[in-house]
Amino acid sequence: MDLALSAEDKAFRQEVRAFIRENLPADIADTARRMFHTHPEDMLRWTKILHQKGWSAPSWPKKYGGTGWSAVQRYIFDEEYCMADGPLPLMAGHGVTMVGPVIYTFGSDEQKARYLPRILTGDDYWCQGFSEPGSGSDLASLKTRAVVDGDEYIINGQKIWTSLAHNANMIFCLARTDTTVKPQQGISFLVFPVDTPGITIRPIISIDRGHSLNETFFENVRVPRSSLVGEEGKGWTYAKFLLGHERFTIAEIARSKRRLQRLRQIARETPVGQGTLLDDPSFQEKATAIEIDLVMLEQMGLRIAWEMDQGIDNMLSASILKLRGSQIIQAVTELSIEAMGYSGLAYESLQDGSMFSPSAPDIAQGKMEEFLFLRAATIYGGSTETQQNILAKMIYAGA
Amino acid sequence: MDLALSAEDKAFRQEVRAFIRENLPADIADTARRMFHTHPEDMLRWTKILHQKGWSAPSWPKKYGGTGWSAVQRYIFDEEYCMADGPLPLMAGHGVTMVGPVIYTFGSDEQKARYLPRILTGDDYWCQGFSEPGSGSDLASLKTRAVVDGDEYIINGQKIWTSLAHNANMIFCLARTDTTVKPQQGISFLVFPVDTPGITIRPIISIDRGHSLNETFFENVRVPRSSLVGEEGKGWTYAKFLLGHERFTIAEIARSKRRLQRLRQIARETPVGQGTLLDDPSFQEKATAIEIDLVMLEQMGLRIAWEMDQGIDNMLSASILKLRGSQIIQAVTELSIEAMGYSGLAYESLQDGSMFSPSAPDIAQGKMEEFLFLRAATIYGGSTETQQNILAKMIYAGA
Amino acid sequence: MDYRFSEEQSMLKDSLQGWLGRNYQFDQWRRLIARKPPHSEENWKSFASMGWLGITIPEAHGGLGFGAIDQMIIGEAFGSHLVTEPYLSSIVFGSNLILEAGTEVQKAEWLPRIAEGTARLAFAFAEKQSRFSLNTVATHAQKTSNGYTISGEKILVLDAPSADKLIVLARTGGDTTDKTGLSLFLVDPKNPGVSIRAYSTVDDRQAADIIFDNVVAEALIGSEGDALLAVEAVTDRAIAYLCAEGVGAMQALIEATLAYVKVRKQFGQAIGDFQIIQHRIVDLRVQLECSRAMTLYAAVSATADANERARAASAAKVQVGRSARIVGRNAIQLHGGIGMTNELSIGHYFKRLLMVETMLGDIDFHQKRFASLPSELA
Amino acid sequence: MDYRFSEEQSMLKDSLQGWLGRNYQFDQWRRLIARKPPHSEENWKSFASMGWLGITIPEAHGGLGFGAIDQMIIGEAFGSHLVTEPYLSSIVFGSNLILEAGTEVQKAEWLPRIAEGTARLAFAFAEKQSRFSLNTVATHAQKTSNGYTISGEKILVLDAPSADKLIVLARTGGDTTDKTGLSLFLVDPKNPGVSIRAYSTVDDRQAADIIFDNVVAEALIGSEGDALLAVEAVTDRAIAYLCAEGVGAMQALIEATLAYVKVRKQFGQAIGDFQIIQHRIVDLRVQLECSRAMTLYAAVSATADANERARAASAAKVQVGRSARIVGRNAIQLHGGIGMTNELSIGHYFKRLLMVETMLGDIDFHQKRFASLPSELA
Repeated sequence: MDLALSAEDKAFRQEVRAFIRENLPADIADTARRMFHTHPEDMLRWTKILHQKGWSAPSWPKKYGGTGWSAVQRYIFDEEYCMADGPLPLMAGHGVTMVGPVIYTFGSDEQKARYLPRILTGDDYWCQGFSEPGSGSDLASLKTRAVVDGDEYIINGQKIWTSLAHNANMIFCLARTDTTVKPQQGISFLVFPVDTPGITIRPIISIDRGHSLNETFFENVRVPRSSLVGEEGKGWTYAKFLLGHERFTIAEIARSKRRLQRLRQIARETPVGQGTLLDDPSFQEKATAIEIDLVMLEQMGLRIAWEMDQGIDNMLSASILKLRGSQIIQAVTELSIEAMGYSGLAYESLQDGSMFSPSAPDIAQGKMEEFLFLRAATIYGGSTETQQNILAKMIYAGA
Repeated sequence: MDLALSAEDKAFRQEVRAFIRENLPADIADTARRMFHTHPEDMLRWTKILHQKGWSAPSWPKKYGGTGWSAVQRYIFDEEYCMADGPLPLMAGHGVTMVGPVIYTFGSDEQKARYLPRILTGDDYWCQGFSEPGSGSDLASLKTRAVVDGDEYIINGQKIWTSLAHNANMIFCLARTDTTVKPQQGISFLVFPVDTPGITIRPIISIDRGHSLNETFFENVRVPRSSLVGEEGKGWTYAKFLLGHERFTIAEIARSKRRLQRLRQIARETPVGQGTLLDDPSFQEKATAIEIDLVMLEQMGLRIAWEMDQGIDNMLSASILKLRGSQIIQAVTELSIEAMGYSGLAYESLQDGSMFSPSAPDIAQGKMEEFLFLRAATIYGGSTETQQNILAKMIYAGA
Repeated sequence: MDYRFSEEQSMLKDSLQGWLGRNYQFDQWRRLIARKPPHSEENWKSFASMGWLGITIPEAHGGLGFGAIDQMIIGEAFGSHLVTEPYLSSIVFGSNLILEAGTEVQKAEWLPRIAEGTARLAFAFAEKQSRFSLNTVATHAQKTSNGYTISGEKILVLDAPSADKLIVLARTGGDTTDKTGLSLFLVDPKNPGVSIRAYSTVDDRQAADIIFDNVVAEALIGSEGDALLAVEAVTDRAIAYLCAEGVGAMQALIEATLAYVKVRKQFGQAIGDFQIIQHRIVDLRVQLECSRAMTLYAAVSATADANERARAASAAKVQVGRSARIVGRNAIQLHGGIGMTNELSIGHYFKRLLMVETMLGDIDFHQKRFASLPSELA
Repeated sequence: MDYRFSEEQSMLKDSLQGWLGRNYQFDQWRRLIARKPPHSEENWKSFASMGWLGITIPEAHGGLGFGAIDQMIIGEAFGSHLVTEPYLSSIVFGSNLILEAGTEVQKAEWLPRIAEGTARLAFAFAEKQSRFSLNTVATHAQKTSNGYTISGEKILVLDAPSADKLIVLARTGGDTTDKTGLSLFLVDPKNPGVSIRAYSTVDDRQAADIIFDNVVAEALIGSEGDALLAVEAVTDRAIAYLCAEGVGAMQALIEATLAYVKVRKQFGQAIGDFQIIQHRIVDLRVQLECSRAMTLYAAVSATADANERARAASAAKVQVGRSARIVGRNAIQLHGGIGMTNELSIGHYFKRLLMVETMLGDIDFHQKRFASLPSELA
C-alpha cells in the first residue's frame, strides 16, 4: 500500500504544467473562465497546439495517435489542465472522449483510418445523438429507426440534447435497426456527416440563456451501410461501454477543485462592510465542507484511476463517484453565486455570447451561467436517481 | 385575519403560569428534567393536584370532567407546562390522551361512568396495546384474536411496545374479532385490567438502557363482553380517530421550545478554553436554525389548533406537523448532546433509574437518555416514511 | 385569533386570479419579457384601476388603505404568474417609504400619483460593499444652500430604467456602517450627474447600477438623519411581500411538477408512480406549507413591535430561502433535461426563486439578523 | 502508487476475521459487557499472542514493527465486532506515545510489556474546559527535588479503571492554552492523591474522571515541555484507527440492515422492495465508501509531513463523523421499533458510532482544524 505518486508521475506533472503554462493561449483561458462553452474556432486552434505535442487524445492508446498515458497520468494532466483554466470540453466536441474509443475498439480498419486522424487534429467536430424526447434515463426505449435499403440505411426519428450539434460536422447516434427483438438488442451505432440531406438541427436555449443544446430531426436521411460501427444490433453494448467510461470524467474532480479556488478568490474580492466575505465564519465553514468533500472525491477518484490501470472495473465506485461528484459540482457552483450576492443577479448578454455582471469582480464572471447550466449535472450521464437505482441493484445483489 | 391571542387567552396564560409555579412540586419538576419517564407515584401525586384544580384532562369536554378548553388554550397550557418542566407523559399513562376520548365518544354510559372518573383522579393508569411484532406501520395486519365464548371474549396473541405497561393497571387494545372480512373491518377495541389471568408482561430494555417499553402476551385471556368499546369490528376506525388526534401532541412544539432553551443553557455552562460554547458562531448558527424551525412549527401548530376549534379537520397539516415536529425533536436533542462533548459520553445509572454524567452541568443531566429514546420520535405515531406515504396519497389526490 | 380572510381579502384574491388567468398565461408572459422594459404600461393601468397600486395607500390619498396581509395576497398571486411589473419597487417600496417617512405634503403630492399609476418609483439602497446590510451606506448627501447634492454608487436598483423618480438612501452623517445619519432623497434620474448602467437580471427583468456624481436631489423625504427606522420597517414589509411571491411561485412550480410526473413515462410507467418521486413531491409540498405559515406570520407581524416584526421577517426569509432552493432545484431535477430549457416555465420559476432567495438578504444574512434579536428562548 | 495490501496485511486481516468470528459473536459480546471491566483478560492474551498488541512496536522491543495501515486493518475488524478491549487506550495511544516521546530506556522498559499484554496503559488528556483542544491543559506538574508532582482534573479517561499505569498530559510551563510547555508523565493510579471516579460510557465501556492532588509522577516521558508534537502525531494516528473502527461498525450495520429489510414484511411485501428503502440503503453505502476512502487516506498519511497528516486526519474525522450520523440514525429508522431495543446489535453499533463521532474531536472541531491548515485551494 503506497498512495504517493511515483517519481515519474511527479516529473510528468511538471512537464504538463510547463507545457500548458507556455502554450495555452491567454485569450482562450480567459474565455474559458468567463464562458461555459468555448467557441469552436478557439477549440480548433487549441486542439492543433495539443496535437502538435501529441496530447490531443489523452485517453487513447499510442497506437491510434493517443498519449498512452495511464489513468493516473490522465488525472494529473486533467488537474493541471483545469487549474490553468483550460477550455471545456477538453477536446473538440465528443470526438476524443466518446466516439473515438468506440471506433478504435469496435470499428473497422477503414473507419479507424478515416475518422481517428481527423479527431486528433480537431478537424472533425463530433456530436452525440443518443437521447430522444421519450427516452432519457430509459435509453433502451429509443424510437429512431434505421431501415436497410440496398446499400443504405434510411433514418427517421428525432434526437434531443445533441450538445453543440450546431458546431459539429459529424454525428454518432443510436438507431433501432431491428424491432423484432428485445429493446436493448435491436439498436445500432451509426456515424455520418451532419450535412447529410434530411437532417435538421433546431437550437434549444437552456435556462442560462445559452445555446449549446439542440434537437436533431432525421427525415429519410440516407447514409451508406458503412456508417455502421461494429455489429448491427450491438449499439446498446457500445453505448454502455461509453457511458461507463464517462462516469469518471463527468465527476469533474479537478475542475471542482479549481472552482473552489475561484470561489475563495471571489469571496476575497467581495467587500462586506470593512472586510471581505472570506472573513465570514459561516462562509468559511461552507467552503471548508466542500473542500473536505473534494478531498474525499479525489481519494476515491485516484483509487478508481489506479484500478483502471490494473484492469479492475469497479462499477460501484464509478457510480458513487458520479453521484457525489455531481452533487459537489452543484454545491460549489451554488456557493459561488451565493458569494456574489446582489452582483450575481445582474445577468447581461455580451457580444461574444458570454454573460456579464457589471458590479461583480472579474474572477466571478461566468459563474451564474455555470451555476444555471450545471443544474443538469445531476441529470445528464445517468441522473442521480438512475445512479441510485443502479447502485441499489448492485448492493442488493451483494456488491 | 388576526393572529394575536385574545385578552381572555392572555389572562388564561397568566392563570396557568401562576398555578403551575405554585403547585408543581419542585422534586417532580427536578425528576422530569433529569428523566424521560416520571415515576408512577410522582405522576399520581401530580395528577391529584391537577384534578383538584379541575385540570387533569385538558382536552376533555367539561361534561366528562375535562376543562372544556379550546385547542388554542390547550396549546397555551402545554407551553406553560413544558416551560416549567412539567412531567411527561402529561397525565398518567394513556388514559387522558388516548382511551378517555374513545370512551366518551364511542363508549356506553356504563363505561363512561366506570372509567372516566378514575382517569381524572389518576387512579387508573392505562397502557395501550396496538402494535404487534408483525404489524408496526401496517397496523391493519394485526393478529391478536378475540373470540366470543358465551359472555366472554377469549384473547390470544401478542402486543409489543406497550409503553409503561408495568406501571399500568388497565389496558386498551385492538384485537381481531372477525377474520372473514377485510383486515380493517374485523378489528375491535377492548378494555380490561392488566391483572386479568393469562396476561404476561415482559420488559423491553431500550437503547437508552431504560425500561418503559414492554411486550405483552395474551394466553387465553378471558374478559367480559362488556369490555368492548363501541361496536364490534369498528376498532380500526376508533384507532385512526386516536392516531389522528395524537399527531398534534407528538409534534411536541412547546417541549422542543423548552429543549432549545435548555440547550442554550448547556452551551452557556460548557467552558471552551477561556469562553463558553455559547460564544461559538457555529454553535450559534445551528441553534438559530432550530429556533427558526420552531417559529415555523409554532405558526403551523397555532393555525391547526385554531382550525380544530373551528371544526376544520386539516389532515394534511397535521401530518406535516408530526413529520417536521419529530425532525425538530431530533435536531434539538442531537445538538444538545453535541454541545455536551466528552461529558455526554459518560452514562451511569443512578438508583432512581436516571442516568448521570459526572462532569456535565446539572442542566444537561438526562439529555443523553432523551436523545437516545427520541430516536423513536420518527418511528412512533406513524413513522416519517408512513407520513410521507399518507401525504403522497393526499397530494396526488389533489389536497 | 382568527385565520379567516376578510370579505375584501377574498374578493381581492378572486380578482387577482381572474385577471391573471386572462392576462398572464405563460405565453403572454414570454411576449412580455421580450420587450424593453419587460413589462406593460397597459397592465400597470389595469393594476391601478383595480386598486392594486394603492393597496396600502390611505383612502385620503387615493388608495384602498389596506394592509400587509392584502399585499401578501397580491404577492402570492403575482409570484404564481411571474408578474414582471415593477410592483415591489414602486408600490411595496415606493408608496410605503413615502407613507412611512414622507412629510404630509409629500404624501399628498406622490401617493395619489402612485395609486393611479402615473408615477413610478425605484429604490436605490444597495452598494457594492453593503452586501445585505441596510445601514452600510457610503453614498453621501451634501447639504447645500438650497438642498442636497448626492454622490456615490448604488447597485442592483430594480426597475430603475423605467422609473420616473428614484428614492435614494444616502448618508447625511456618521460613518459608513452607522445606524444613524441616513436619509432618503427623491432624485430625478434625468438630472445631470446621474449615470445609469442598465442591465437584465437573471430572472429577465431590469435593474441598473447607478453612479451619482454631485446630483442635485429633488427633495429630502421626511426629516434628515433618521431614515433607517422607516427603511427597516418598509423592508420587513417588503420581505413579507417577496416571501409571498416565493410561496406563489413554489405552489405553481409544484403543481406543474406534479402534473408532469403523472404523465411523463420512463421504463413503461409514469415516473410519478415511483415511490421516490412521490416522496420528493411530498418534500416539496412540506416546504411550501412551511413557507406559507412563515409568510403569513411575517405579514401579520408587519405592524407588531420592531423586534417581533424583524424576527418574523427574518425567520420567514430564511424559511422561504431554504424552501425555494429545495423546490426550485428539485422541480428541474424531476423534469429532467426538459426542465433545463428556457421554453418551459420551470426554469423561469427557478430563476425567480433565486431572486426571491437573494433579494433583501439571503438565508445567511437573515439567520444572523434573527440571531441578533432578543428571544424568549435565549 | 499501489492500493494493494501486502501479504502480511492480508494475513492479518484473515486472522482477525477468523478469531473474531469465533470469539466475538454478538451473544459473546453481550456476556462480555455484563462484566466489570467489560472486557476479557483472556482475549487480551490472545491479542498479544497474535501480535496485535505489538503491531507498531519495533521488533527489537518485542513487536511486529508494522505501521498505521495495519492498525487501520485492526480498527476496521474491531469496529465491526464492537471489540471492547482497551486497544485504543493501551496500544494506539499507549504504545505509540512511548514510542514517539519516550527515551530509549523507557521504550525498552515498557514496549515489550505492552506487546506481551502484561502492562496496560490509559491516556489522560481531556479536561472540562479543553473540549477537543489537545493544548488546552490546566493540569500542571511541579518540578520537585526528585521528580514531579501533578495536580489537576482529567475527564473521560477511557479504560482508566483497568489500566496499570496512566499517561498524563500536564503543563510544565506556559498558560492554559499555550502550545508549548506540555509534558507527558507516567503515573501509577494507586499513588496517593489519585481519585478515580469510574463510570460506564454510553457504549457500555468504562472510563473515569480523575483528580490528581499533588501526585508524585513515576516518570517524565521523554523530555520536558515539547510533548504536544508527539501527542498530535499519535492522536492523528489514533484518529485513523478510530475512523477505521467507524468504517467497520458502519459496514456491519449496513449489512445487518440490508439483511433485515429483505425479510421484514409490511403491507404484504418485504420493506426492502420499496424504492425509498432501496435508495436509503444506497445512501448508507455511499457514506460507507466515502468514509472508507478517507480513512485509508488518514492511515497512509500518518507518516506524511505534519500538515498533510493533520489535514488527512481531520478530513477523515469529519467524513466519518457525518457518515456515522447518517448510517447510525438510518439503521435504527429502517429497523423501526425493534431497532430501539437493547437486545439487538443495532443500537449498540449506533452508540459506538456516537462515540467514534465524538472521541478525539467532533465534526465541528475537525472542520475548524482543517480550515486552519494551509491548503493549495485557499
